[in-house]
Amino acid sequence: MDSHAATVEAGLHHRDPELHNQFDTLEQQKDTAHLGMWVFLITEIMFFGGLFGAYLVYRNLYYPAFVAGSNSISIFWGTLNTAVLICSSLTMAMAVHSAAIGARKLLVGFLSLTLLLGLIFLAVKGKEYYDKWTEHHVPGANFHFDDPERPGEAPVPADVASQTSIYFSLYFAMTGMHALHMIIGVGILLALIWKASRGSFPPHHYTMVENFGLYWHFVDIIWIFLFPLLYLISRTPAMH
Amino acid sequence: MSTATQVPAALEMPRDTYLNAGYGVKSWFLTKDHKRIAILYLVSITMFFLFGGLMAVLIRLELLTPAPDLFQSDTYNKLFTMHGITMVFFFLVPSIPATLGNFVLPMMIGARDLAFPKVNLASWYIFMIGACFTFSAYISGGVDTGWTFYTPLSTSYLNTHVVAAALGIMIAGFASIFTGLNFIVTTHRMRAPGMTWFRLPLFVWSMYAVSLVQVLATPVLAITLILVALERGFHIGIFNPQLGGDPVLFQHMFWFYSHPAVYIMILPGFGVISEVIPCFSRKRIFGYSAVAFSSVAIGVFGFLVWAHHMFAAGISTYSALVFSLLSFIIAIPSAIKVFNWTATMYKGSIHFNTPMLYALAFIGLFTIGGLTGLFLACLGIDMHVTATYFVVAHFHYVMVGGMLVAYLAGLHFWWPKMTGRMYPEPPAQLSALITFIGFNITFFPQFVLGYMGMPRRYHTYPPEFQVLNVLSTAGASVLAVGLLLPMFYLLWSLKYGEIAGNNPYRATGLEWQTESPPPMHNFHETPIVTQEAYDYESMNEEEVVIG
Amino acid sequence: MLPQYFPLFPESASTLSPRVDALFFFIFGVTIFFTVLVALLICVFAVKYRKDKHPVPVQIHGSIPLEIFWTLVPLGIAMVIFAWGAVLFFQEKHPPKSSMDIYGVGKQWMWKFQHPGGQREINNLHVPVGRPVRMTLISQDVIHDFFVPAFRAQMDVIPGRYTYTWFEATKPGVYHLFCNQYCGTKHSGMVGEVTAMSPDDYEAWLRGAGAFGSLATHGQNVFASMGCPTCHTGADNARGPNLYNIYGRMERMSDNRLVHVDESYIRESILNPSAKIVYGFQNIMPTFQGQLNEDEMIELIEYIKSLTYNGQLLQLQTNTQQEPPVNLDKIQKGVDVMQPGTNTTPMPRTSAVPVTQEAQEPSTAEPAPRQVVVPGKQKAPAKPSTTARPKGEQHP
Amino acid sequence: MSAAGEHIVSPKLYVLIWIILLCFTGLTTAAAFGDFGIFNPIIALAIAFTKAILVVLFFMHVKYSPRMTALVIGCGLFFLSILMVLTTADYISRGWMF
Ligand code: HEA
Ligand code: HEA
Ligand code: HEC
Ligand code: CUA
Ligand SMILES: [Cu+2]
Repeated sequence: MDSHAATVEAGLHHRDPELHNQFDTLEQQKDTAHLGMWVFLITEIMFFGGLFGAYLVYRNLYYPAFVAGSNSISIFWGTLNTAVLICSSLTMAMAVHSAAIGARKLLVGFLSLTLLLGLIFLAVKGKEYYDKWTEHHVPGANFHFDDPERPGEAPVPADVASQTSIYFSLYFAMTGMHALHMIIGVGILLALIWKASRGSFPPHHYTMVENFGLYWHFVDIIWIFLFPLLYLISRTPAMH
Repeated sequence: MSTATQVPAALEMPRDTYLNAGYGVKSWFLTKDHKRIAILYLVSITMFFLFGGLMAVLIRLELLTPAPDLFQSDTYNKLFTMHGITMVFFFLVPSIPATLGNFVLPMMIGARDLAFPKVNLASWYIFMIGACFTFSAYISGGVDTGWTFYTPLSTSYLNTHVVAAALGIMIAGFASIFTGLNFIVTTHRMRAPGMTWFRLPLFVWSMYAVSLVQVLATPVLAITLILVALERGFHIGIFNPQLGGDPVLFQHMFWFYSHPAVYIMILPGFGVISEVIPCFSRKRIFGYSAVAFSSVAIGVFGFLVWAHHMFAAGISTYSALVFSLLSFIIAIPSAIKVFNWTATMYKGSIHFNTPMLYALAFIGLFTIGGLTGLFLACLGIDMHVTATYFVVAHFHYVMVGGMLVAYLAGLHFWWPKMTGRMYPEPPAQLSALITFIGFNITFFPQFVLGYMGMPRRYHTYPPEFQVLNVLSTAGASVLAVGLLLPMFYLLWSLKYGEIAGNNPYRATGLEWQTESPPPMHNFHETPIVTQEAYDYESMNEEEVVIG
Repeated sequence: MLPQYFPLFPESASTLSPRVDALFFFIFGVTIFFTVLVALLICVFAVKYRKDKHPVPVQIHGSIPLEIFWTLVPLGIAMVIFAWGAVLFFQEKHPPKSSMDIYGVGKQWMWKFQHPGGQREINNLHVPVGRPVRMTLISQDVIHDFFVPAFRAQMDVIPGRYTYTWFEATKPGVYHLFCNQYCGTKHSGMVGEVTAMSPDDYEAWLRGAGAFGSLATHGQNVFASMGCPTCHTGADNARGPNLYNIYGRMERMSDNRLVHVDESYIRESILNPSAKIVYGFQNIMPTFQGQLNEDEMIELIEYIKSLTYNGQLLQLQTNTQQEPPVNLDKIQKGVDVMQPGTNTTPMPRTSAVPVTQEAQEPSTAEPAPRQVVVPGKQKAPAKPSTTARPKGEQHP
Repeated sequence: MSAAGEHIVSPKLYVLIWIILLCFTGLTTAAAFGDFGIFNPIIALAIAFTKAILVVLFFMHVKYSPRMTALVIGCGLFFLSILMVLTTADYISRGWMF
């Protein structure tokens, strides 16, 4: 626990310019930043947890509506976006790796790739939202849900059709909150790329890149759950 | 390092303190010093408290008579809503953590600052931005949802500024999250050499438990309020029964935060009391680890009982049973604490300084407040008293009689550390007494009213309830005196108070070993801890100078 | 001061009141005991060990036996309170079988009550003494709460879903009725009175209250006008299940769940028919969402409840029926409902599609034969039906 | 306790994990087209959890981080499960009657 005790003196005397005042050693500083980031991520878990909880409740209450709703969204784009995010996670991990080995050009490159993939994700999401908008599947005044996606099937009963509004509310709330996190991520990425290109992340001081990596992977993980929950698991009317 | 400095005959103010490290506006508003941020918080929440108190006074005045004479009912509804929101989210939740905690926690563990000073400053700004949102809703006409924002009333039936108020609370919630995050990481990573977990002062333990709750519960409130805002804005159906939503789900999500939040509102108080009682009994705390673990137990179990606010709300009978059982279990750690504090006084050498008076008041009032929680947790009784003044009395006993009193205890206790000057003892003792008496006159009658069936949030009431209401209002005016007095003598002491010296109470704890007010980075050299907390034995060997 | 001007304890006027009060006094005792104990200890210590008297404190670390003692004793007491409270709660939750039903609808900011005989009241509720009354409550807008302190009875009133509470008044008198869930501007004005009367007075009151046909007869009208009989003919080969005797039994659903048929279930079946499909039937029933108000829903439910072979449920009914007017608008609506658009799939003539052994015995052990009965027509002996059924609505 | 991230993971491992993740994505999408009744959500969620664990362990370096990190995550999941379990318990048991 107090591994830094021994190095207190050393730390106090020749302080690294990167070492903040309240810390004794760079190692302590780095450890602290990591812990802080992880604690922040669990607050994010709880934040999305509220939505997941609502999802769980309503899926059990209105399973048929969830079937109808999730059949109306496109698995293709969903899968594509999942793949895009997974790729961006790889590039992010590689970016952290490049920072660790001190390869500045690679770092900038991988960060930019991550940014690009993030933007692709958002663009696809935008397209999906646009489709929903034209289909009047956005909850609110213009909402109406009539025919199922797949032709040749029985139409959705009127009560189920009106309950799909709950499914779509959750769909938009969940993917919207996720997209918001992506947008914030993209903003931070821009800043990181700029800083990285100026060489602000030497090998012993890239905690910021690392922590951002954690954030980005976390957002990826959220999507890894949103994808099956919203797109995949409610397609078959059989299960309840 | 282990001995406090000798007390010289004539004390002098230390030369380099955090207070004179800079004077400009910038030096305050851009400070990263946890002590200055604590002061920023202190000033802001005092303002909010006065505002909330003003609302309370207006509520009590209206309730003097059964008839609606001062306000229209919608005004009255706005009053208690603004009272509740302000007091809970803008006063009591940040009260001890963000002011006293911010100020002393790093010092207690021997750190130069919190782990993330910038985040700390940001959290104050976030808090103030949240306050701006919520207060903008107040100014532009008020909100009348009740502090609980129950749907579908809040989402579909009111035309006040619910969204602004809710978003403000959500934003302020993030301030609370960041404070908690900072404390957790600081406690884990920044302890001075030799400061093991079981040498931590109990205040740190309870702040740690609070921080866990803040970090884990507040995000759920945030998303819930976002959903409320979305539902208002876009008419989506998550909580709206007309669109298939379930309004009771809102209550689940709200209380998932707000029950743990009541422990956010009491645990810091427990921490303060655990510091004050040993100090003024000149004695180590009785059962250190029992008190420490019970804090953590309250923090954790606090997450398991939220639906006891919903017994009459149409939840399933069986889950009501489970939540009731768990609510009784959560009462036990509090009981452990009460008994340990009491036992600490046994064979002590008791000094009646103001913090101690407040602490004693705390024990008594909290015991009553907590035990009346048992009535509410008891299914059979709650079905009668829920949402009556019995509940109002219960939570004022724990929140005002408990936490507010503990906050005052802590404020007086650390006042010399924060300002370098003593508060004047006689008026302070007097105001503690007035507060205690006024408090009981205000809120005890409300238990009786509640059992008789007087509903809360009622603007008018049947005439047979009047006598007790008059009593309550009378008590509130006494209480107001007791609570306003400190504002005057504390401000007075800033200039004229006696110079305190490093450790006026000869208390243990690292915060007392540095100067008062402390220097910029708390300690001139990193302290090394060699003893357990509350080692009053060695403290007492020094000369007795305490007042 | 005279107690009547300065009461300190609520009136006790129901069978539950003394039980609630007993538990209350028990916890009160516990509270007094611990408060006095703690206060006394503090005072004694404060006096005995004050600094002048006891300048040298004795350092004590703690005591494990004591810790265990004061953990287990409160725990034990708490468990007693819990258990007692839980038992009481079950009594509060489970109305006796013999209860009579009264319906309450809350809306901003008034209460509407309906007696089975069709008597309606606003902000007033008349109940007989000595007879358990089960309140079936629902809100038209926000959450309200039905609270009669003298009866120690309270329950939230939620939009979209029935909640229940019950009481048995023991003393004639007039008692407060409060809305005890904050419901907007005039929350504190949403108050009323509950008048408990002797059974005879109550009968007299019922007769004088000018009912306009019982709830069930109104319900029968609604039933007809909404077009329900087109499917619920009661015939074996009808598209919808026979509704006779369904109330109170366990019904098997198509996913083999057993569901208890109560007011909530019937309501759900009408508004949200896809949620639970009766075993052996298809999901063809249209939703009546937005076409029925809460009052009509209650009437429908009372009607379906009255569809029993022995007619027990109708005993309460008073004899004040007149010919209820046939609502032509409703008939029109009922026809609309049946129009294509909602249901375009060809409907099978017989509903029992999978003719398995089980399909023949869809419900549980109950011997409720699904006879060829048109509800409310041929075989409803106990239901004094003078209602004119709109002929056009008959299933061909 | 050593600082997280000291351990340098080889890019090869990253690529391997990436390939596994993509395969799982394909698998879960494919599985969605089959009708396995109750198993549809189970399969999909099992795959999602596996993917998430892979990301956490390797991309987020938890495999190489101090135990504290795992503890923090465990803590978050624990409280999340409280929210989920106790809330759904209410909805599930509402219909019960004894
Ligand atoms: C600081 C805040 C705080 C604290 C600490 C508590 C503590 C407790 N509260 Fe309270 N409560 C509120 C704030 C708080 N509450 C608020 C704000 C509301 C209303 C919200 C609203 O609707 O607006 C509320 C409402 C509320 C309700 C819902 C009432 C209703 O609306 O119907 C319930 C029900 O169970 C309850 C129970 C409890 C219990 C069991 C405790 C326990 O933790 C208490 C434990 C303490 C003791 C038991 C005393 C010490 C013990 C002894 C001296 C030993 C003897 C002990 C035994 C024999 C067990 N509270
Ligand atoms: C921290 C929490 C806190 C605190 C400290 C208080 C303090 C007080 N409260 Fe509050 N109260 C709540 C939290 C709190 N309350 C909550 C959460 C509710 C529920 C709201 C809801 O239903 O939604 C509530 C509701 C509530 C009600 C019920 C309203 C109703 O249901 O209709 C009442 C009634 O008596 C009341 C009274 C008081 C009184 C007399 C005080 C006193 O202790 C206040 C004493 C303080 C002062 C007297 C300050 C003195 C200041 C001045 C006199 C003004 C001077 C002004 C300037 C100089 C600018 N409160
Ligand atoms: C188009 C035909 C149709 C119409 C019109 C119709 N129903 Fe139904 N009803 C059904 C079918 C089919 C079922 C069984 C499947 C199901 O549960 O949805 C059913 C089930 C029910 C049930 C549950 C019965 C049980 O045994 O559990 C009730 C109650 C009910 N209907 C009431 C009504 C009422 C009241 C109306 C008119 C307001 C109505 N129905 C109109 C076809 C119809
Ligand atoms: Cu209706 Cu309060
Ligand atoms: Cu609570």
